[in-house]
Formats: sequence, structure tokens, C-alpha cells
Amino acid sequence: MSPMSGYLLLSALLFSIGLAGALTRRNAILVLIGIELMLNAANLNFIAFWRYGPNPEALTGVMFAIFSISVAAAEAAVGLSIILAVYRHSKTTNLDKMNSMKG
Amino acid sequence: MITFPWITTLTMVPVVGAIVLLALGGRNKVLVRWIALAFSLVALILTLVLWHKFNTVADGFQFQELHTWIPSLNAEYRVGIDGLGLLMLLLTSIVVPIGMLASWQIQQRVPLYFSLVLLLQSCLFGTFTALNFFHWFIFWELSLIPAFFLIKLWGGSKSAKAAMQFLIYTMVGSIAMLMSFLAIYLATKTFDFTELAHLAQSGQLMPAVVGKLGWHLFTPEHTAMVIFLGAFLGFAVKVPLIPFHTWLPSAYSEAPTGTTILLTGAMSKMGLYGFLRILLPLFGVQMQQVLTPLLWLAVATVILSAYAALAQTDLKRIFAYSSINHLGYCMLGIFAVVKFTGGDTALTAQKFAAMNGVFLQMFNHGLTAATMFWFVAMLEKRTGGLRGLNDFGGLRKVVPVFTGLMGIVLFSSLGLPGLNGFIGEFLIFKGALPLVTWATALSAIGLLITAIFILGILQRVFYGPLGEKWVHLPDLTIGERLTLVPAIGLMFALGLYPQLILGVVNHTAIQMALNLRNF
Amino acid sequence: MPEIIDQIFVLSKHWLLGYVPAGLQPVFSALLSVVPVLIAFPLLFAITTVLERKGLGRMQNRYGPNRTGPFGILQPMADGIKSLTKEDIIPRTADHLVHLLAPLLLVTASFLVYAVLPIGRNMVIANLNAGVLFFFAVGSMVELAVFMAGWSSRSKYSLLGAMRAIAQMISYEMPLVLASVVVIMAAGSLSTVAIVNMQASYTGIWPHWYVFTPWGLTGFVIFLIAATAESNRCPFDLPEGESEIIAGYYIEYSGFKFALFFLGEYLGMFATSAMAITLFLGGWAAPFSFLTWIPSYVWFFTKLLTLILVFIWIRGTLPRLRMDQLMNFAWKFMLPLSLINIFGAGVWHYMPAGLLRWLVVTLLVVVSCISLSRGLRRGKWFHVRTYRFAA
Amino acid sequence: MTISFLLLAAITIAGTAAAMSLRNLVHCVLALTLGLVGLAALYLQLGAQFVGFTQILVYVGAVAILAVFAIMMTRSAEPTEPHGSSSFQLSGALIAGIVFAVLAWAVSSGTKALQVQTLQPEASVNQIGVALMHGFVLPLEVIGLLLTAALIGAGVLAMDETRGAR
Amino acid sequence: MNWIVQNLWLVPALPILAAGISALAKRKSRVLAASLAIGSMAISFLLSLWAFAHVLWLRNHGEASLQIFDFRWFQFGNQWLSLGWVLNPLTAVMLVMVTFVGLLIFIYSVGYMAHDENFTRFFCFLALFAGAMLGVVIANSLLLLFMCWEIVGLTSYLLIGFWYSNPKAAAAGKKAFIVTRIGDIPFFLGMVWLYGQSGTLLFYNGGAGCLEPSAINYLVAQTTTIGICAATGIALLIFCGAVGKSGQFPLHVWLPDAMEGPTPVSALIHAATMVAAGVFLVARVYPLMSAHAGIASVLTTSTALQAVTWVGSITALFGALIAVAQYDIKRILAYSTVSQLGYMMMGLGVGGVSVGMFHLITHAFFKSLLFLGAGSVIHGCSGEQDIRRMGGLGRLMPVTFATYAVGMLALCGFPLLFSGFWSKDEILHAAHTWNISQAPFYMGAFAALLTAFYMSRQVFYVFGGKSRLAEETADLSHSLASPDTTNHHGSSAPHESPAVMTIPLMILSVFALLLGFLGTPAWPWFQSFLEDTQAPLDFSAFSTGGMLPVMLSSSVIVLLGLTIGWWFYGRKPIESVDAPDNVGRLSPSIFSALGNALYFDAIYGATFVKLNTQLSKISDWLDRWVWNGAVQTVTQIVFGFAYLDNFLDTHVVNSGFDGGCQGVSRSGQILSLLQAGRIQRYLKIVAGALIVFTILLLWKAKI
Repeated sequence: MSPMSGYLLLSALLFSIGLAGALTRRNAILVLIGIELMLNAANLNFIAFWRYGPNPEALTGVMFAIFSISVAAAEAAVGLSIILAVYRHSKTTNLDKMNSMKG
Repeated sequence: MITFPWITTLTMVPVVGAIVLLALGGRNKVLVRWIALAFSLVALILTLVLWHKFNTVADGFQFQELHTWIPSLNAEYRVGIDGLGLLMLLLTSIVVPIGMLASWQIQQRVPLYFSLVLLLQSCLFGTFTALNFFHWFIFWELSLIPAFFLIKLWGGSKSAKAAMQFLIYTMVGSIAMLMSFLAIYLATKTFDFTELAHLAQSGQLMPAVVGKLGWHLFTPEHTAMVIFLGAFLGFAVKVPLIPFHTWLPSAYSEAPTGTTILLTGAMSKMGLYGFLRILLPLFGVQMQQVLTPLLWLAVATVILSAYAALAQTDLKRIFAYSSINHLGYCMLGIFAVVKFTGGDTALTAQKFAAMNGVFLQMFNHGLTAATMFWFVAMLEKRTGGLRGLNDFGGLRKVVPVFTGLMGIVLFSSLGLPGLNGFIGEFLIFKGALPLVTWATALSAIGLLITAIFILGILQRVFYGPLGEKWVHLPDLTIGERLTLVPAIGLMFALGLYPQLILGVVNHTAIQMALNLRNF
Repeated sequence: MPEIIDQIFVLSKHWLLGYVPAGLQPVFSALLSVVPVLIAFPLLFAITTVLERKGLGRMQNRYGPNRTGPFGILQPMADGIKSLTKEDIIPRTADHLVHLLAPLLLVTASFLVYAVLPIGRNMVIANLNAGVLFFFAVGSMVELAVFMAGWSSRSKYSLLGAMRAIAQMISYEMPLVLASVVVIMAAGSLSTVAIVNMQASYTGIWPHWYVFTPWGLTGFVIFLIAATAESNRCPFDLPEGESEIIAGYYIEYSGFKFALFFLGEYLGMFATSAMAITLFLGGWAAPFSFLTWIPSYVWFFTKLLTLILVFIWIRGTLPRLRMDQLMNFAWKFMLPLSLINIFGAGVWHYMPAGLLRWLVVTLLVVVSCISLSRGLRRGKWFHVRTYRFAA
Repeated sequence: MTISFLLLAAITIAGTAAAMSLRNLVHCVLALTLGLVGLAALYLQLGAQFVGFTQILVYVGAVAILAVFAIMMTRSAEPTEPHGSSSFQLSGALIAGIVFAVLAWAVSSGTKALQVQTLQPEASVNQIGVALMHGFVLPLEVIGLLLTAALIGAGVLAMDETRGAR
Repeated sequence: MNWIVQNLWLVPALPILAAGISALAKRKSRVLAASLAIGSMAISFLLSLWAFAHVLWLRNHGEASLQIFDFRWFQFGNQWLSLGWVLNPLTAVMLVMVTFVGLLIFIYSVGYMAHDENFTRFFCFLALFAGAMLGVVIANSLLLLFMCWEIVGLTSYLLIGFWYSNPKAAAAGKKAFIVTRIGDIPFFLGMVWLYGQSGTLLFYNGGAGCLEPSAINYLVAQTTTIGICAATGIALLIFCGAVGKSGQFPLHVWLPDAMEGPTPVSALIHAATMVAAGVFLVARVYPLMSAHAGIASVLTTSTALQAVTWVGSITALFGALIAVAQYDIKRILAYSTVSQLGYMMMGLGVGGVSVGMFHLITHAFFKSLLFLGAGSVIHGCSGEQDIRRMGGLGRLMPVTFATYAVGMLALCGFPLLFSGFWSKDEILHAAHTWNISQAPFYMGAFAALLTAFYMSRQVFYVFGGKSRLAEETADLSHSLASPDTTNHHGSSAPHESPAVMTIPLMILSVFALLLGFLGTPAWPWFQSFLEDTQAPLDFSAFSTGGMLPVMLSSSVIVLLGLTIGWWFYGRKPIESVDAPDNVGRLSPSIFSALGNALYFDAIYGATFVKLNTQLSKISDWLDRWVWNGAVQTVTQIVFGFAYLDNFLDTHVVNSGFDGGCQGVSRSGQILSLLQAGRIQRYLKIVAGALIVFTILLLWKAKI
């Protein structure tokens, strides 16, 4: 098993954990965290591919990781504030109870 | 050689002022007004510096600045002034402070108002100094925007309609003009006024255009004529010539009076400027071909507008028509200059006279009309917006100084000798009569009608028994008198010593008249 | 000779390393670098506490500690012994694990930061490529520790204090980072060593410290203010304002854990001060070219102590801010000003050297400073403020 | 397959797994932080220093705190979450498991063909800066815009809808 | 060059300066204004005397009596426009007359206007008027003349409308300005034409002026499209200006109305000076007027001069006729002025400059005397102007009566002693010898008869009989009461005027008596002065050229007129205000027609004014409906298209689209079952998709 496949497997595992969390938990915050985790798994993939890929001097993987961290930060901010707004409205963070689009 | 960019600086000063005003916000209205006035005075001072530095006997344009801008379109930033441009700059810088003083009492959106005024001033400066059609046209169109908002936002009850009418009218004219110039550009690949004038003078312009755009159903003359008419429409609307004038009375009467001052004092000169700067050098031949109809238009403008003024009861509408009437004389002079004379030296001398007269009349009309509207503004301020002829009577008893000073201005507009209006009209008639005798003779009726309606104003507003309502009307304050003194003093100065202006513009007038192609 | 004195610690470390087997050399090298730091700064902490108490006492017209030892200089020893011997009380409802981890994380994070601070010439634990970034990244872990402490105690005071502290720290981290960006721009590097080296040269006798430029001065002042807020010191000591919420987030701690919190706070303050020195005041560089014979670490600690004294002085002088004032100040004044300062640094960079760029940048900074402060004053300083909660 | 990698991987997996399974939300976030720090350490191990520190700065310094704030403000810190129906849980876990299986299969079958670079590549801050300012300047700008928009958007969303009502 | 020639400009400049200063002065500074005006006028008078003396000196030393001074004003094209002034006998005489009469009237005004609140303004306007008038006199450029001419018109307007709160006065001022401007427009065109043709507007410029032979010859040689030569055309156009200003038929209508102004104004402007400006203009451009194709045959009169003659004679007769039937003391004098101006014009036409000018000068004195006398009467009667309400004033106001009688006799042309006799006689004589037609002579003679008649009527009405002023209370019609009423002190008893008013009267009456001897046929000093010849004392001149018969016949005519007047009005005193006119009884219809000035105002009102109003309405209508209507129509069409397009969009395109959309939404409702709002369910679907796709990809890679 090459070092790279170790990282890739780890990434896959992280992704699955995140997915599992997102699928099984009822709390919106936790779902969001799960999604963040999935993003991080992707980042790990980028870094790993950069590290062991054929063109490390191009820095594409690193760049992608940086950008995706930024996007993740933005996503977290917006997502959490949405949750706040929803909570203020419906007094719950339980996703099951947030299935109405009516205001 | 790098010289100080006088003209660009001059153009930018009002823009900077506008930005400062907008940044300042509306908390302190008094401060805003003073700052706006200060900026316009800075522009005035700059213009006077230019006036001083101007070489009155040099050919061509001075203070030129040339920068490439859009190379692929051959559009350059080229500015410069000759006598005409300088005169218009001076007029603009004089009229704008007057306009500001006349709108001193505006209370709503003060910073916006004054910054729009300053923007308008900047556009006018740009228009009067541009030597390349491309950015000339940009300024020309840009000036509509502040004017539109000034009319619409601060105007009277029907201002929205008037502003829209104004905008659409002038836009239609501008579009026609733009088409014509695009046609010319397609043929010559240049937007530069002097190059185009040079081409036109050597007789290559229209053949080139026709060669490029000729349509088999049109004779070359017709094609050239169509192109000319497009450009003509643009300017005729702006001047305005009857029957393209109907936007003007409503716009003038609905606009706030300070804005009307700008419209009549400076913006109406844009059309005449276009005639002189663009149509004369470029389309002299076409104008000669349709000279007779053009002359009839000019005569109709003079007479009909004077008669229409006679029928009005709103002071601003009267002055609006009076404006059309005065500019009609300018149009008469311009058309007379176009007449083909075959190089007769005596008649060429008449052309010089007419050209000088046109210049002088442009300036005088700007000054007088602006001051006249200023008085209307002061009257409105005192009477709470009333300005109908029938609303007043016998005001002279309570406001003698107001009456006296406004009388001076009214008589200046009437063309009384000793005041500025006379010499311009005299020179125009002097030059035009030998060239286009009957049109000129007919136009003289306009002088008479002007006298009738101006005396009518005096009679109905200031003479007769005093109305009960106006017993406590306040006379001019010291401040108002002091601000009026320069304007009225200038009227006297120009009436008694017109060489002040003629000395500067004469050379340009000679060149313009000589550059007309005669064949 | 001065070179040898200057490098004496480095030389002795290498000398010691010579006696260590090659395989263990990296480990020992690390140990030899870390241990002095782990010793020196707690010592400094002890000195600072007594200094602060005595200094504050002088400022408040009283003596301060003067019983333990001559002039009370043994007071920190007494305090240490006392806190070590006190009973470690943990609230019943507390989240035990988190309660335990919080002070550890705090101190660890505070110590980690020292890894990138150059204490003297060639004296840095890790010359990281992204040193400044490391500093801020690790520094941000402190907030988590504060939260853990506040939350795990299950006390209203501590939770409130923690929330205040976090909000304040997040708010002031922004200007802190942005203020240091100007230096990074000027130096072209994130490495603290490189930054100090850039400043360790002279024109005539004058050093090339970044504080001696308009943007540098502005950045320094912003950095200092933000650092005060970051370390929860007066006038930004709301999270632990005694009169409001007693000791803030560590109210439920006692004994050694409490001492750890204290230690962590001071260490954080030293670290940010050291960072300020590194970024703006030339690090270990001497202030004049003719003073370079004095060893670099002496200079570093001199500057550090000076800054600490400044902090003490500020604490003795200024009253505490209100929460809304604090937030307004951060977001409406510090943040825009530091952004403008970055712009100013850019202008500085692209303008030719000369008096003009001094004028322009100074003007830019001064004008924006004045206008921003006017903007602050126009706000709701004296208005009744209505608080909103997520209900 | 060094020990450090295994150690860090273990920490990461433990942290994330705890984050996804603990009942107390605050604990979840703390565990997540642990996992993310482990991940950052992995990045460092891979030679991506800048990304690693950025990871700490963003996730530990910002996202975790944000999440904590959200938890505090939504009063969901208490472990009151009634676990949903077990079928729901089960199906989710199952799907995640299948995903992992598929991905692992893909990794194990896909990486064999890859030419593996063993040289430690360089990713100094300088290089990253140069790359950001030249090759990736447009994405950088877009990200800047995105962050600004997100900042404003988050602020607006988090504001009370009826201002001053309370 | 002599100092006075170079500085002749001071003569008009001083009063203008005085006007300027008093215009800036406060309303209360009455003494300042009056003393400034009178002082400047006095200095101007002295300067005029100097100029007059200088001309005499030049004549006596045999030098050219025409002195000019030109200066450049402004440049256009390659040429400069020059202005200048000229000193010749004509100028000198006019200067002395204007300044002297003006000075007297200024002094008189101090008394007359003493109670007016706008005293200061009055003197400002008067001084401005005097300056402008003097400018007209000295101008050596038609342009300068025209400019001053216009300012004269302006001041006339201002002074007529001086009591502006009276609508009649305001209307009269406006009317005066506009009617004279109607004449000025052709004048302006003629001037421009002259400039275009001759290239200069200077009258005399060392051979290059437009009144000098070379230019005149050139102008005569030019013919226009309508067949007359350019000189004639220009001359006729310029004459139009004179017609307007001098109140000649048919533009005389403004002059009687102008009597709404204060009486000194009527005296100064509308009797002595301004109205004479038209006559002066014709005299000034006489070379142009008299130029015609056959310049060699001096005997024939030019077309222009014929026109002048006919217009003048018609006006003379016409004015006299109307004057017969007037009741307002000032209106009678006004129509008399119209008539006399006609005389002057006739004199210019038939006899040349000297003949017309002589009558101008003498008329200036006695008519201003009459006006001032009338003013004194009005002043004494507390503003009453209707002669029917006067009477018996001869006893109450002896000085006024005496001087008025002198003026009246001078106006009538009472033989030998009075100046009017000599000047009028000369005109009649010249008309008698005119080679074109005898009609002007007979018209003039009849007008002289009428003049004597209406003047005697007026005098008998005013001064004869007993006072009817007391009856005023019974008659409440204030139709003729002037606004002076309010301005004078309240005593209703007629009284003599103060000395400041009567002394000018006496001085003027002396001149009215004596001035005629300067131009008797026996010693035609005046004529020779103007024509630059020597005048010997030669009593034989009476007998030559039919002089004596004409003199005799005119004397008879005058005496006849006076007798008729006595027969009708003086024989027995007029009893009451309401008594019908003695002449009017003979033929009431004609009399009332004359009383209404032959309905000229009504005719003009019904024709020109109405036409003007209609034209203005038409052009306004054109503006509002035709031009604007065209634009509006185009706009409406555009809007129509817009509505059409909107209709198509809404009901054709959109409705089809809507139908499609409804279908889509119905299918969407079915599909929306998939979208139940359970995010995690979506996530599951996505994960499922991920699984499927990964497997597919791997599968494909395997194969």
C-alpha cells in the first residue's frame, strides 16, 4: 500500500464519517458540521494528490485546498446564520421539524 | 512641450466641486451653497486667466491638449479653444454663479442640486472645448442628464412631463446627429473636427462619404443632404429653431428658475456653438443648397416666437419665447454668412460683421436672459412662486430698486443702445442685410414685437395701481443688489465698449467666415 | 568578543549537542531550545506580577505588596506556593473532562506560540516559513480554551465571561492580523526571522524599524490596542471585570488550575508584545547602530519589559469600556483604519521615495483616523441601548 | 505508512467519529476541533505548511467558535436530542458505509496505475503568494468577493428580522 | 483743433453723468438731484454757447464751419467702427436751443414737481433725456445718433409714464415707445442699408463720410429691385424714423396721449426738443434726402423730399383740425404741436434745412412757453385740465395770462412782432414757390387759419369770462382730471404760480417775441448761418419773389382766424361747464369726430392692434397645437405601437406561455412529492447517486 493510498483511504473514511453524521443526526448544526467534514476530506485528497502527484510545482492542489477552505468558512458562516434565523423563527434546530416552507 | 492642462483643469474643477458637495451631505445647507458658489467662482477665475492668456491674433486653437484615447476608433482626447470657445467658456462661468445665486433658496436635496449644477457646468465646458466629435458628443449628451434631473426633481407641477419632453426631443436630435457623424466616420475614419473641416474645405468630405455610403436610388447630392439634415436636426432642436422648439417653453417654465438660467444662459448656446463649430465648416455646401428654407425657418423663429411671447401670461414663458427670438437672430446671422458670395470682398466684410454679431449676440443673450430669469427668481421668492402677468400691478411703488434694475435688464433684452443687446443685433443686421435682404428686413419685425411684449411686462407688472396683496413686498436686499451689480455692470460695459469681447473673438470670426468654402 | 556574548546561548547549545548521540540529536536540539523558553517566560511572569502589583499600587497611591521578602519581591513565590497547596475544587455539575482540559489547552497554546519568536540573533526555536501565520493560528486556539473553561463550569458568570471574551477576541483578532499585514507586505515574508533581519540594518545611526513609517506607526498602535484587547487587559477587561462578573470564565477554578489560567494570560500578553516587537520594533535589533555591541537578547527583553510596563501603565490609567463601545471601537474604527493602513502601505510601496510619500501616507492615515473617530462619536455612545437576545 | 501518519490518522478519525456520534453538541464541536487539528497536522506532514496553519486558523479559530456560538444561541447544548427512528439512523449509516466501500474500492483499484512522486515538493509561502498573484489571481478575486458576500449575507441573516421590536 | 471741438462730448455727457449719479442717489436727496441736473445743464448751456461762439468765430475768419472729431469704437472683421461728433451751425443752434430751453424747464420743474415723491427720479430722467437729446444733436455718426435717439425714446417713455400708478399714463408711455419704435425699425434698416452700401456711418469724415458727395453719388447710382435708387430708399426709411419721433401722420397717435406725463415733460420733450428730433434728423441727413438721380438739376425735388412735404402738410392740416375740437388744455397744445411739426416737415421739404429749422427753433420757444403756461394754469387750478371748467383766470393769474398770450400770438403767427410769424411765413412762402404742387401751400394756409382760431378759442375759454371752477362740484365727471390733483396742495382757489415758475415763462416769452427777427426776409441771419453764407441787411427782400403778398395774405389769415375765434368764444362769455361748444353746435357730428381725433385710435385699434393680437394668438395657437400637436401625434403613434406590442405580449405570447407553464407546474406538483423538505433525504439521494456514478465510472474503467 503506497503512502498515497493511505491518505486517500483516510480521506474516504473521513468523507463517510461526515456523510454518516449528516445523514443520521437530526440537529442542523451537526449536519452542517458533517458537511464541513466532507469538505475537509476533499481537501485532504487535494493535498495528497498534490504531494504525490506528477506536477507538484504547479501548486494546484494547495491552491484548491486554500480556496476550498475559504469557501468552507463562508459556507459555515452563512449556514450557521441561516440556522440562527430559522431557529429564531421556529424555535428548533431539529431538521425534521423544519420541513415547512411557509413563513 | 508640456504645458499646464488649463482646459482639463477647468473642466474638472466643477466635477471636484460636485463630488465634494455630495460627500459633504445635506446637513449644512448654507455651507453647501457657499462651497458650490466658491467652486463656480474658481472656474470663473480660471476662465478669466485663460481670457488673459489668450492670444487674440493667433490662428487655430490654443491651449490644446492631445491624448490618444481609443486608438481603434480614432477617438482622441483633444481639447482647445479659439475665440468662440473662450467666449462660451466665459459665458458659462458667468451664468453658472448667477444660476446658483438664483437658486439660493432651494431647500430640498441641496447638495444634489448644486452638484448637478456643477456637473452641468463641467459638461458645458467639455462641450465648448472638445475638438474631437467623439468626446464632444459624450459631453453633449452627458449634459442632458443633470439638466433632466434639475428640471424634473426641482421643477414645477408639470416638471416631469416637461423634463421628459426636453430629454426626448434633444435625444432624437442627437441620435440623428450621431447617425450622420457615424456615416462621416465610416467614410473618413476620423472624428477630429479640424481634420474634417479641412476635408470639407478641400471638397473631399462629401464625395468620400457618398462614395462609401451612396445608394443607387439617391443622387450624391441627396445623400449628402440627408447626412447634413441629420446633423442639422440635432442642433436645430437644441437652439431651437421653429418648429423644433416646443420643448423649450415648457422646459423653461417648469424648471426651477436657477436651472432655467443655466438652460437659457449656457445650454442654449450649445446648439449655436454646434452650428458654428460643426455645421458651418463641414456642411457649408449643403447649407448653401437649402439656404432659402433655412432662412425662412430663421425668420419664422424670430417672428413667430416674438408673437408667441406676446400671447403668454407667464413671465417665464414670455422670457422663454424671447430667448427663442434672440437666438433666431443668431441663426439669421449664421445662415446669412453661409450665403454664396463668390468671393466678393465687400460682402465678405459683411460676413465678418455678421459673424462678430452672432458671437456677441450669443454672449449677450446668455448674460441678459440669465439675469432676466434671475429677476424672475427673486420675484418668485418674494411672491411665493407667483409669476403671472396678471398677478401683479404697480409693483414699482413698493419695489423701486427692483423695478429699476429689472427695467435695465429688460431694456437690454429689448436691444436698447448703450446696453449690451444692441451692438450684437446691429452687427447681425448690418452683416445680414446686404447678404439676405428680405429675410433680414422681415426679421426686423421681431424687434418691434419684442418691444411690445417687454413694455407689456413693465406695464402690467410694475405700472398701474398697486394691488392690495403686494403692499408689503420687500425690495432688493443689499446682498442681492451687490450680486446684481457685476451682471448689470457687465451689460453697461459691453454696451458702451463692445471691443471687450469683439477684440477677442474678431480673429476667430474672420477665420470662420473665410474658411467657408465658396465655389 | 561582543559576538561571542551575543551568541553565547547558541554556542553553548551546539557545544552541548556535541555530546549527544547523532540519532537523538534532533530531539535534544528541540529540548535544548524549548526548555530555556519554558523556564524564562514563567520567570518573567513571576517578575511581572510583582511589578504590576507594585506599579499599580504606586499609581493608586498605595504601597502594593511589601511584606514578603525585601520590598515584597518574594510575593510571587508565596502566591505560587499558596495556589499549589490549595484544594482543587470542581463544581458538581461541571463537565469534568473539559473542565480539566481547558487550562491545559490554554497554557499549551500560549507556549506553542513562542516557537516562532526570535528572542535574539539566531535564537528561535523554529524558523517557520509561515511563522506569523503560525503565531496567529495557534493564538486563535486560546479562544477555544476560554470557551471550554467557561462552558464546562456550568456557571452563568463563567459562561457569560467566556462569551464576552470570545466575542472580544474574535473582534480584535481582525485588526491584529490586518495590522501585521502591512509589515508582511513590506518585508515580503511571513517568517519572523526574516522580518527581524529586514529591520536589523541602519541608515547612519538610525534603524530601519517599521514603526518609523506612517503606516508602521499606525499599524503598531493598532496592534498594541488589539493586543491589549486580546489579552483581556484593562481597558478591555470586560470578560473578567471584577465588579460585574467576578473573574469571568475561570471563576469556578481554584488552586493550580487557576494559576495556570493566570500564567496563560500573561504568557499570551508576553507573546503578543514580543510579536509587536518583532514586527514593528525591530525584534532583537539595537535601536542605534552604535549600540549593537549589547547582546541581542538583552535588547529583546528590554523592549519586552518596556512594553509590559506600558501595559501596566495603561491598566493603571484607563477606565473600563462598555461592551457596545468595545465592539463599536473594533468594527467601526480599528478594522477600517487597519484596512486603510494596508492601502497606505501599498501607496508607500508604489510611490517614489521622498518627502511626498511621507506626506501622502501620513495625510491618508491621519485624515481617515480623524474621520473614523468622528464617525464613532456620531454613533450611539450615549444612547440607551436595547439588547437583543435569541429567544 | 509511518507511525506518525497512523497516529495522526487515528487522532483524526477518533475526533471526527466522536464529533459525529456524541450526544452533547458542545462535545461534538470540541471533538471536531481535535479531528481538524489532526488533519492540519496531516497537512503539515504532507509538506503543506501554509494550508495546515490556515486550517487551524480557519477551523479552530473561526468555524469551531462559530459553531459554538450557534449552539449557544440556539440553546441546543443540552443533550435533549431524541434519537430519531432507528430505521432512519440505520439507512443513513448504511448509505455512508456503502459510500465508503465504493470509495475504498476506487482508491484501491485506482491508485495502482498512478505514477507516485516521492520527492518532498516545495510549497513555501513565497511560491504560494506568487501563484496566488499570477496564475490564480482571478479565483482569488472571486473568493474575496464570495467572502465579502458571505460576510454581509451572514450578518443580514443573523440580524433580527423585526428590528428594534424587542 | 479747438478745445471745444475735442470736448464737445462733455455737453451730453454732463447731464448723463448727473442722471447716473442721481439714479444712484436716495429718493430723499431731492436737492442733490435738482442741483445736479440744473448745474450740469447750466454748464452744458455755457459749453453750447462756447461752441456757438466758436462756430461764429470760424465763420468770421472764413474757416470751414464744419468741425468733426472721430474716434474708433470697436473692430469687426478688418474694419473699425468709428463714432464721432460734429460741430457745425446746425449743431450749434440746436445745442443752444436745447440746453437753454432745457435749463429753463428744469428750473420750472423745481417748482412744478416740488410736491412729488419721486422728485429725484424725475430729475434723473430729465437729465438723462437732455443728455441723450444733446447726443442726438452732436452725433457725427448715424449709429451714434440712432443710439441716442433710442435713449431719448426710452426717457420719453419713462417720463410719460412717470405717474406710473395711473394706468392711463402707463399705457400712454408704452404707446409712445411702441409707436415711435414702429418708425425706428425702418430707420434701423435704413441705417443698416446705408452702412452696407457706403461702408461708413459717419456723416462727415473728410470726404469719406456718408453725407459727402462721393458717397451720395455712389448711393444715387445704385438702384434697387423696386426701381428707386438706393439713396431714395434709405432716405425714405430714415424718414420713417422721423415720422415716428416727430408725431407725423400716420404715427401721430402717441403724441396727444403723451400728455399724461407731467407738464414740464410735455413742454420739454413733446413740444420743444424730442419731437423736434425727427425734424432735426431730416435736416441732418438732408444731403441724403435731397439726393436723387439727376443731381445736376437742382430745381426738381427728390422723391424723398416730396414725401416729406406731403406728409408734413397733411399732418399740419390734420393736427390743426383736431385741435379745434379738444377740451383738454394740454391736448389742444399737443395737437397744435402735431400740426406745427407738420409745418416744419413741410418747410424742410419745400424750402430746405434753414426754413424748417427756423420754425423749429422759434416753435421750441413759444410752444414750451405755452406748455409751461398751461402747466402754470393747471398748477393754479389744482390739477384741472378741462378748459370748460376754467375761465376768468386772466385776472387771477396775470403773469401767466400775459406770457400765455405772447406764446399764443407767436404760435398763431401774429404779424410782425412775433417770431412765429416770420418762421411760418417763410414756410408758406417756400411752399408757395414749390415747383411740384401748390396744394401744400393751401393746406398750410388753412392750417394757419385754424391755428389762430383754436388758440383764440382756448385763450377765451381759459382766461376770459368768469371762473367756472366752482361748478366743478356739480359735475362729478373727472374724466380729464390729471393725477396732479393728488400732488398739489389742496386749496381750490386759482392762484398765481411761484416765481420759480413764472420767471422761466417771462424769459421764454421774451424769446418768443424777439427770436423771429433773426430770420426775417430782410435780414435772414439765421438762414445764412445755417447755410454758411453772409446775410446782408436788405429790406428789398420783402418785395422780391412774391414775398410781400404771401406775408400779407398770411397776416390776413391769422387775423381772420383770431376774429372767428373771438366771434364764437370771446363775444359773450361762456356760461357754464355743460354748455355745448359754440362751434360744435354748427355741426355736432363733425365736431365730435374731430373731438375724437377722427377716430384714429379706434381705427388703429381695430386694425393694427387687433391684427397684432390675432397674430400673437395665432402663433401661440400654432405653438400649442400645430408644432406641439405634431410632436404629440408622433408621440401618440409611438405610444400606440407600444400598447399594441404590449397587447400582443400579454394576450398572445404570454397566454400561450402561461398555458405551457400551467402544464409544467402540474407536472411539477407531481414531481414535488420527491421534494418533501427533508434535507437529509435529498442528501441520501445525492449519496446514492454518488455511489451509482462511482460504480459506473469504475465499471467503465475496468472495461
